[in-house]
Amino acid sequence: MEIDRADGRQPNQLRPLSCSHNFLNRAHGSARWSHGDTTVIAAVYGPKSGKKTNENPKKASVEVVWKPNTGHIGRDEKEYEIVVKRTLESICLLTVNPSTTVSVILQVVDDDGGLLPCAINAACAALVDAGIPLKHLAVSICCGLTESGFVVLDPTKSEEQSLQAFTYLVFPNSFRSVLPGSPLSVEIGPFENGIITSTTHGVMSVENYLFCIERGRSASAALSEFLRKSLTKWNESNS
Amino acid sequence: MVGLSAGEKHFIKGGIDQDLRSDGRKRLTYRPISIETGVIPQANGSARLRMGDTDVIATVKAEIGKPSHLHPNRGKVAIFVDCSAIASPVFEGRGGEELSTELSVALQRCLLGGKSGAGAGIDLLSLNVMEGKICWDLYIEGLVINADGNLLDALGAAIKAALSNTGIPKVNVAAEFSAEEQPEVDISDEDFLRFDTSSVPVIITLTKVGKHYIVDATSEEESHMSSAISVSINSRGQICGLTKRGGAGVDPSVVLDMISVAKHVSEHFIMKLDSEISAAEADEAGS
Amino acid sequence: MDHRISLKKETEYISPEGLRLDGRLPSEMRQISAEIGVVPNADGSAAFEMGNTKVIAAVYGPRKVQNWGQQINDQALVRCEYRMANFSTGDRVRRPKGDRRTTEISLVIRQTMEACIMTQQMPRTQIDIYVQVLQADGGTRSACINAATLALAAAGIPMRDLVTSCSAGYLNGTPLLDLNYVEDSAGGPDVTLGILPTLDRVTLLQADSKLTMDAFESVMQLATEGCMAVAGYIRRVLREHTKQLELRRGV
Amino acid sequence: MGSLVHYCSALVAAAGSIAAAVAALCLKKNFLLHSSLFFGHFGHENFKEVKQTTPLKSSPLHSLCPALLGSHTKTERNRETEMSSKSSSTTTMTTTYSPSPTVKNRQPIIKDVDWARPDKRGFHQCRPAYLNTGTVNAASGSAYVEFGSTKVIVSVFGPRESKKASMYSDIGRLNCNVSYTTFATHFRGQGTENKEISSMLHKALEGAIILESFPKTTVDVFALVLESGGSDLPVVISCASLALADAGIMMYDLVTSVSVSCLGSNLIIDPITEEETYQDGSLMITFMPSRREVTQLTLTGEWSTPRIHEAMQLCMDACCKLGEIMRSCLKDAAASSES
Amino acid sequence: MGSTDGIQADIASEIEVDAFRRLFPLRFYERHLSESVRPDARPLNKARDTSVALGAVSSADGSALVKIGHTTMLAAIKVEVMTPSLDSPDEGCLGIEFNMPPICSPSVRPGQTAELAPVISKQLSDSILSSGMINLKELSLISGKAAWMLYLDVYCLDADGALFDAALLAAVAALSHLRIPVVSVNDDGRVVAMAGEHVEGKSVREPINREKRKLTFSCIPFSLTCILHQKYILADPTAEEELIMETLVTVVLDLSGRLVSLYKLGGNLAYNSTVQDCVALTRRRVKELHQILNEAVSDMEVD
Repeated sequence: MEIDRADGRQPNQLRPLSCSHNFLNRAHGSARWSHGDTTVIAAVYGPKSGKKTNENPKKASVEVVWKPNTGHIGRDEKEYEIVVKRTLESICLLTVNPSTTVSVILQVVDDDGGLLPCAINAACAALVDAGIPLKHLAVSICCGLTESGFVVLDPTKSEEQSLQAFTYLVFPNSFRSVLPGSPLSVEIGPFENGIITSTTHGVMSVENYLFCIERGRSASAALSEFLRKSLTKWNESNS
Repeated sequence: MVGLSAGEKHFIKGGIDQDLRSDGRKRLTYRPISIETGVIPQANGSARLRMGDTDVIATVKAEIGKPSHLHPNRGKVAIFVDCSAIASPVFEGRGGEELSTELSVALQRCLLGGKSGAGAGIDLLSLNVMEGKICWDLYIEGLVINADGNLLDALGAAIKAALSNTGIPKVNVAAEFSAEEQPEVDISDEDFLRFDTSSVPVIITLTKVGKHYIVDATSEEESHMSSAISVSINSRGQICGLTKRGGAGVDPSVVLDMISVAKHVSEHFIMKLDSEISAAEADEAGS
Repeated sequence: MDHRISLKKETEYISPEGLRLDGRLPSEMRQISAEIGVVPNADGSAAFEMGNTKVIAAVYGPRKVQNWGQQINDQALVRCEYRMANFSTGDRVRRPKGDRRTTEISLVIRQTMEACIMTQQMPRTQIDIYVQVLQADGGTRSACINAATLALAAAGIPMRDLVTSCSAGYLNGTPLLDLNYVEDSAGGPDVTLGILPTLDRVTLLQADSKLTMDAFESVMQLATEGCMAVAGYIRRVLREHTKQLELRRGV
Repeated sequence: MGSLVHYCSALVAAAGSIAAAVAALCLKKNFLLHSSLFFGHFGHENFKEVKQTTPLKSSPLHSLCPALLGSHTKTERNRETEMSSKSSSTTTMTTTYSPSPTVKNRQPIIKDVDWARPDKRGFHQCRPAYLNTGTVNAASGSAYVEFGSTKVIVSVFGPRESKKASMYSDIGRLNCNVSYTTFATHFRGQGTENKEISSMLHKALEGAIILESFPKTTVDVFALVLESGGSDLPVVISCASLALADAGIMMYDLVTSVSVSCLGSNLIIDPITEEETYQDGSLMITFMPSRREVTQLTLTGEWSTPRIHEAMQLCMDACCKLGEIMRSCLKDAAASSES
Repeated sequence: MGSTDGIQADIASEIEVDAFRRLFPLRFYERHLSESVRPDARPLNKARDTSVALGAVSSADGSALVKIGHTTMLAAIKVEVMTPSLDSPDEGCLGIEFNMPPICSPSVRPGQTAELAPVISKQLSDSILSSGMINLKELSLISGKAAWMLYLDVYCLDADGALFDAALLAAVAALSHLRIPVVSVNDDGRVVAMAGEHVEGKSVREPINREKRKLTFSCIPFSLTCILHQKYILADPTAEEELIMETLVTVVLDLSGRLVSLYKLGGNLAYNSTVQDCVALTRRRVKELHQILNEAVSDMEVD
């Protein structure tokens, strides 16, 4: 039943997480997040007056700029930008300060698999750091499916190549907000069980996908635990 | 480009109706033309032409190239025009591009003839060095220094002057080479081939103001033209290209009439231009 | 083009007789000539030649600020666009607008001119300086700045002083004044200097590749002399120009 | 007059299909219709043959200036890659070529009097035309026009707010943009805007549109050439004016456009790409039929005045007929929308 | 008389409805949803009628025109020859692009690429390549020397929602219409098309591939996009619906019912049950689409 991983992790064991806040003094909020060797720096500016193009009188808009560690921004990066943008838009309280823009710059430092989840986590932490009003936090994770049908969490790049399929999932973290109109009002299953964002690569059976979600969800608890801890720690250090 | 009050407009219009334009010209007379050849030493041929306040530079650069397999025995010619920002602030940055492309296209249409190369003002066959292998690529660049109307005619004339100023180096092709790869060439620095420009057409732009046509319109006059037609005519009186400018529609018969007028004007213009060019060549040789 | 390359190979830029490739002395400047009012459309314009380097500068303004957002309330907005003609260099290249080099030089010229224009006297206006290079044979920056100065003066824009510029380099252990293309592309040190001659201030100093301090001193000295010489010439040209204007006025 | 016959049949096709294809399927219908109706003239199989025996070297993008081609397309490609890294990494790296037969085996086109056109048309006979309006639902007006294998879609948006800080103008603005699909031409293109054709389109239309009727606003005319089979620009122009009419933009008159090529001693109307490649001269006219006014006129190659006269007559006749067809197409569209 | 009054009354009421729709779009929709019907008279889980026309572009080697409601996609393939990469000497290549030209929607301006375009083209190539629909080995001509490069370009001619579904269908249809031309190698090692008659001067070797052949597909992916709004699931949304209710889920399944991609970007939360419902809907849709495609292909075979 056991499958051995290159770095000797358990199938459902994450790589060591680390997160540091507010180390860019120019940015309104910033965070550096890493899963193992994958590291992303996120900087948040705003809310600032929206540009003509993306200004919206009813809502604030989020713009995401993706900076790859090497080379030019390509089609994949463009896609990442949109994915992150949509994800953040769904956790931000956009109605609080309408017709403004929150811009999030994501600088990839090192990519060793699970880049997108790392970026989303970093962005989320940075938003908190910048004090952008949020409905709730989000934590993101990569679940891989091996040829033999096992689920491995947070695979490295080398693992990703060998996998049959893998999926990036974003879950709401597990503390509740009681805001009118927030998804809470939908009375299907408990709040944490929802997924905010899902992208998949490679073919798998539907059952396996649901299985991935299952594992991802359980892991997300741990992730959000870590996130909350690091946030509170940082708060204390500030006050 | 030029903001004119209703009064000024009316004045100019009235003048044209009475065949006495604001600068004292008749409808079909040109402003004084002055040509200066060889202004850009780096180019194979160059000329600076002033027509009133309109001031343009044309240069010709020749490079060894490979003929297109559609026309293996012909050289290639490309014409680019650049409207420098010094001519007018509106040309700043990308501002000039629209006009530049318009002029480039019009010039290509007027000088390069049909796709098969028939009726080309510039004899492409003379640019052939070795059939299917080597030919000369001519890069003709126009630069607008100061714009005071009638740019197309000025550029056309400047290019004609630049071409007659152009010397294309003699090329000796290495005797032996295989079927596939390009043969060796050496370009001699001393002896040049002069370029025959007798067949290069001139461009006559007739601007329609009211029910009259005027040649060599200044930018004031252009600013309220209803439409204009640029005809390129070679020394044999053949039409080598035509472009209509300005959106307003005109009656077909008017078009034909304008063409015939242009034809009539061209005869004088060609003579004048040739003499100017030869004069310029002379004092370039002199200096 | 190719003969230049062949020269580039050998490093001999000073003949034993102490003459440079184009027969100049190390401290000799190329033939300079200037003409005012070459662009009738412009409020002020000038052509400036240093040897084979030939540029035209045109000044439009002070005029209404075109882009409302850029308006400055306590001083004039100075803008500059530098453009090279496709035929200006030996090899024919269609260079895209606003490539790095172009923007850099535009910036240099703008800052240099802005420093000497009395911008606060013309608040909420805009002054456009357009520089067009017809031929590039080294020292384009200097030529552009000199041309721009003349054009500004011709446009009657109040200035603290005339900016004049000249470049100098250091090859084969001798400081050289006013490098041409071949010497410039030799990769040796190259100092471009811009000064306000009467106020005796330096407004522009650009140097690339390293240079010992004392060598720099001498090069700097040479460049300064060059600038002074240019300044003298520019003044003469301007005086000549104003005389012409007087005559036309029939004063 | 052969062309008339053709046009009528085309008209029938148009009317029939519009009636049938009120709802969703109009585009599909017209393709099926087209291939079934004009199979004899211009079925896809026939075209394939044409395609294989001759290298259609010229799309208007490239034809105008062979020397320009090299540098130009290169810059285009660069811009593409910057904008949105075109074509996945593998494709950008590898250089590909299309396996067209070698140039040797093309028979030179005959120019004497008894020479038949590749598509068996008479010299003064236009290609079968198919017109249809309201093709693009998202646009405020649109048209799809098909001349033989030249297929063009034009959408018109607006009048809408003039974008960015364009200064106040008491008359409306017209903004034209023509682009090709990558597969429009025989050799795979870059699918970028064609500046020249765009500006030509603008100049052809501005004279016909009553710009005073929409001050301070902009009308955008966007054209996409799905397939380029020769005389693209005239087709684009006619299609654009049809789209403008569909959008209810005020015009003095419909703008129709036809071009003739001159091969040797022959004047041939509405040339296909192959013919354009070998033409000695060409004349394109854009014409307002009921006002009998020329809005645009371009001419290349060497012409004598009487010949110009002849060519213009030829074009204008064709333009008038085309005008009638466009009108009836609009009428039918209106009728079908009412019922 | 009375009749005309009636008509006027109708018009009046219509205007009212229109105004309401513009002013309170969300409420307008929710009113409909509560009646479990959509403004265009569709039941919630019903896709718009769909049509596929093959061979729309004669200048391409394979092409298809797809309409889902108003959404129109034109996909065309051009085959070119390339030298395969060293690590995969006997594999061809497939480059997929999705374009939104300015004609397709008022929001797209010339010069700048639409926000969605890169995302969709990425999704497209992911879905088609990862589903293993086409076997790249099939595209090999001479191992290590030459292989086919397929340029698949999808153009959106009319954007009215569910762009990805239409694009995928168009891409798949174009691929199934594609005929690989007959080619041979000439003396200079270049691959040339067999123009039927012999090329004089050059001795043509026998063709590498016998006759114009189709590609064989192991499995074909189809997709369905759904809107999640409160407890409702709306299949195949229009542009208006996408604008008003932004939670979208795109499910891509292949014929054997395996999940090729499940794509959800932000929006409200999706729960297992909802996901499963979407998958179920997609299963139904896949059958429909497959049938439509087959019909189109068989039509093609006929003529």
